[in-house]
Amino acid sequence: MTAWWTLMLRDLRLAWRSGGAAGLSLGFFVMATSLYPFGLGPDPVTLASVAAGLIWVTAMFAALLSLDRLFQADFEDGTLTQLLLSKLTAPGIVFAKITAHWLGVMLPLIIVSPLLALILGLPGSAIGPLMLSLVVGTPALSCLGAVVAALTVAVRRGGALMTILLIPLFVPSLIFGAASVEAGLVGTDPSGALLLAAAVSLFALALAPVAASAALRLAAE
Amino acid sequence: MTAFLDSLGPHGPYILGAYGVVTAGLVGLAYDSLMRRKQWRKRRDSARGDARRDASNTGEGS
Amino acid sequence: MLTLDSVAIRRGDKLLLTGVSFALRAGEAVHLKAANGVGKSSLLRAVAELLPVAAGSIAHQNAHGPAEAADQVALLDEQPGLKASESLRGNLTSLSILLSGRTPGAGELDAVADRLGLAPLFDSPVRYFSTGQRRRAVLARLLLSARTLWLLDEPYTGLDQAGRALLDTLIAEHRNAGGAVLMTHHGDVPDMSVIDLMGHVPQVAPDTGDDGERW
Amino acid sequence: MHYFANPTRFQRLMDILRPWVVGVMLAMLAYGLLAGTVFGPADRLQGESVRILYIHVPSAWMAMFIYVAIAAASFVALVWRHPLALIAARASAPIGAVFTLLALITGSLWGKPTWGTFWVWDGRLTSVLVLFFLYLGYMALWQALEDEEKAGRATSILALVGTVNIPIIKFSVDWWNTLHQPASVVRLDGPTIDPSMLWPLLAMGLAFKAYYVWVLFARMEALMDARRVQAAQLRAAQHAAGGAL
Repeated sequence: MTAWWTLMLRDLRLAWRSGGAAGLSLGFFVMATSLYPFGLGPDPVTLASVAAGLIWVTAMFAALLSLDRLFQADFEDGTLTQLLLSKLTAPGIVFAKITAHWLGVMLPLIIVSPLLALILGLPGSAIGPLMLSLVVGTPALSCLGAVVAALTVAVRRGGALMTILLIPLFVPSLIFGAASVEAGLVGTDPSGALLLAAAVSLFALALAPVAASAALRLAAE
Repeated sequence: MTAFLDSLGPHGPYILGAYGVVTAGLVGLAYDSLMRRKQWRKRRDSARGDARRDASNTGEGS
Repeated sequence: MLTLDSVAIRRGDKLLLTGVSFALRAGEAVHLKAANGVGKSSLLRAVAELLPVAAGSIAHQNAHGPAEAADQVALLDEQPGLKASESLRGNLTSLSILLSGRTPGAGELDAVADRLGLAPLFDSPVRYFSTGQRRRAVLARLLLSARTLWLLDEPYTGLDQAGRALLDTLIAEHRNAGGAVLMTHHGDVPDMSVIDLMGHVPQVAPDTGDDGERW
Repeated sequence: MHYFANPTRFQRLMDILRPWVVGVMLAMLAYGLLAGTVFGPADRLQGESVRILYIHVPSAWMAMFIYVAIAAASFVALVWRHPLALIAARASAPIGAVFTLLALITGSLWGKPTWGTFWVWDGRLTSVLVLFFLYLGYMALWQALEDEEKAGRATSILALVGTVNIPIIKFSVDWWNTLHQPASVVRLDGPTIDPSMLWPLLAMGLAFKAYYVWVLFARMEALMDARRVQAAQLRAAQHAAGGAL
């Protein structure tokens, strides 16, 4: 098994073990989404009109919860140093971390999202577009999150700081992701927004290994 | 003065408000920057002064 | 294996060491003797190419010519580099794949565990290890990393008498097998050429005049 | 470029330039305010409130200009490890943030008479809002990292990542704006600007740039002296400890 798969699967395992972020994010995602009706009222019509946007915003915050420990755990116990001396290049390490984060944290959110769509009164027809928009849009969250996580790895309570740094960068994914679901609802063609969301994710995928590995090398000095 | 206000038309207060905010913002920022520079210049000179005194003491002492 | 040419180390604005030069060939070992806080750990990280040098150069060579630190360096510092929630077997398997590039056989793992007296703990999470056991686990990683240049930063800390003797024999075996060792220790170490880093600490004059290039 | 890396030499340069910078600022400000704000023509559609244009548009220009300046300085700092470029970037951020805030406030004060509400999710205003968050993030990262030298490089990487994402954010916000576009909204900078308004506007733009350079010099000198105090204290501590332990 190559070094890359070893690191990725190990991180995936750790994400779901105690202290890992996956369960935490999933719990937050479900609870926060089911909180909205208490604020907005139970009327399905009003809820359905904002459901896609709410689910997307909550998915972003769920991602944020799991990102600040992405590199910090390895930084604190010295594993990061060993990784930088391993057969993997720094971008390789970053890419493994991003993949483990997406599979470990984001995918479970996507799998649960139909349940939350129903809670928020989203019609059944919109569930497919919602999941598709999340599949296409959330990789950008993991990639940009990895960059900022690497930048704030040496900051003790980096979580709050990360939110400030990441929200502006998350705006495009949110706009295109939520819009593609809206389009599905209104009956217009969602492919435009979907492709744009995918483009943002691909761009983030290209940017993240370069920027994050520079930040990692800096942190490990 | 009121003639001037009338000449600005119904939206006069917004115009004055905008200029007031910008003036306050830019003057405030300039003031903060100049004070910051003066304060640090003073602290640098005093820090450099202490260093010279240390150097001269140890010079005689050793 | 390794050549340092008038290397200087800087941490932030502070110049820690200057003019450090030595060479290290297969089978040799160098002991960098210095008190704490002088910058010996930083020097090791510079040799491992994790920290850029402020001046001078560090060159790695292997049998085929110039090489990268990541090809031949194994670094042992104060951090264990082990995942607390994983078992020692899981940790060592992953690390040996990551560091040596090949999957260790079960027999090989057990042999290393026996050698270091960790066999009974092999399948329990590293979280429950005592300091001494944790340091021995780090030695196990060192053995499995199959790296030729060992960089050991205060390796004796946390080891009991038996552990220290074990480390000495491991070092001797590593050198006989053609490996090299660069070690930092504030005390004395048997049969290693010593470099006293205290001679390389720049004397600092108080700042009196115009700061020219410096601040 | 390395000629000016020496702090004292750069300080002499600043002292030479400063009177010119302040002179340009005052001259441009005087012309812009008189020719534009006070005696300039009113706009056919918006009437008098268009006078806010002379401070809103230059502020928005400066908000963008300074962020790009920070990115350029960060790039120089990262590639050539140029300490002064880093200090220029760090000193510029608060100025950029102030300009962004002023652009937002004047934008909303301009929006009130035109659309009757203080805040309108117009594409450009929204982009400036997101830019404001980027400034806050940049400054927050400077505060969060204790190690001065690492903070410099981390913030430089963030500034570059931020800059690379600005076009995407701008495009997505405009795309989003056209998606939710209410009926014909009067664009903030009005129809094509006729020359009688353009020259004062450009003058104000130049005045704001000169202002930026002037305040930047002051904040840079403060940061440079702060570094010198820190270095002097460090040396004094080392010297008191007899060079080393």
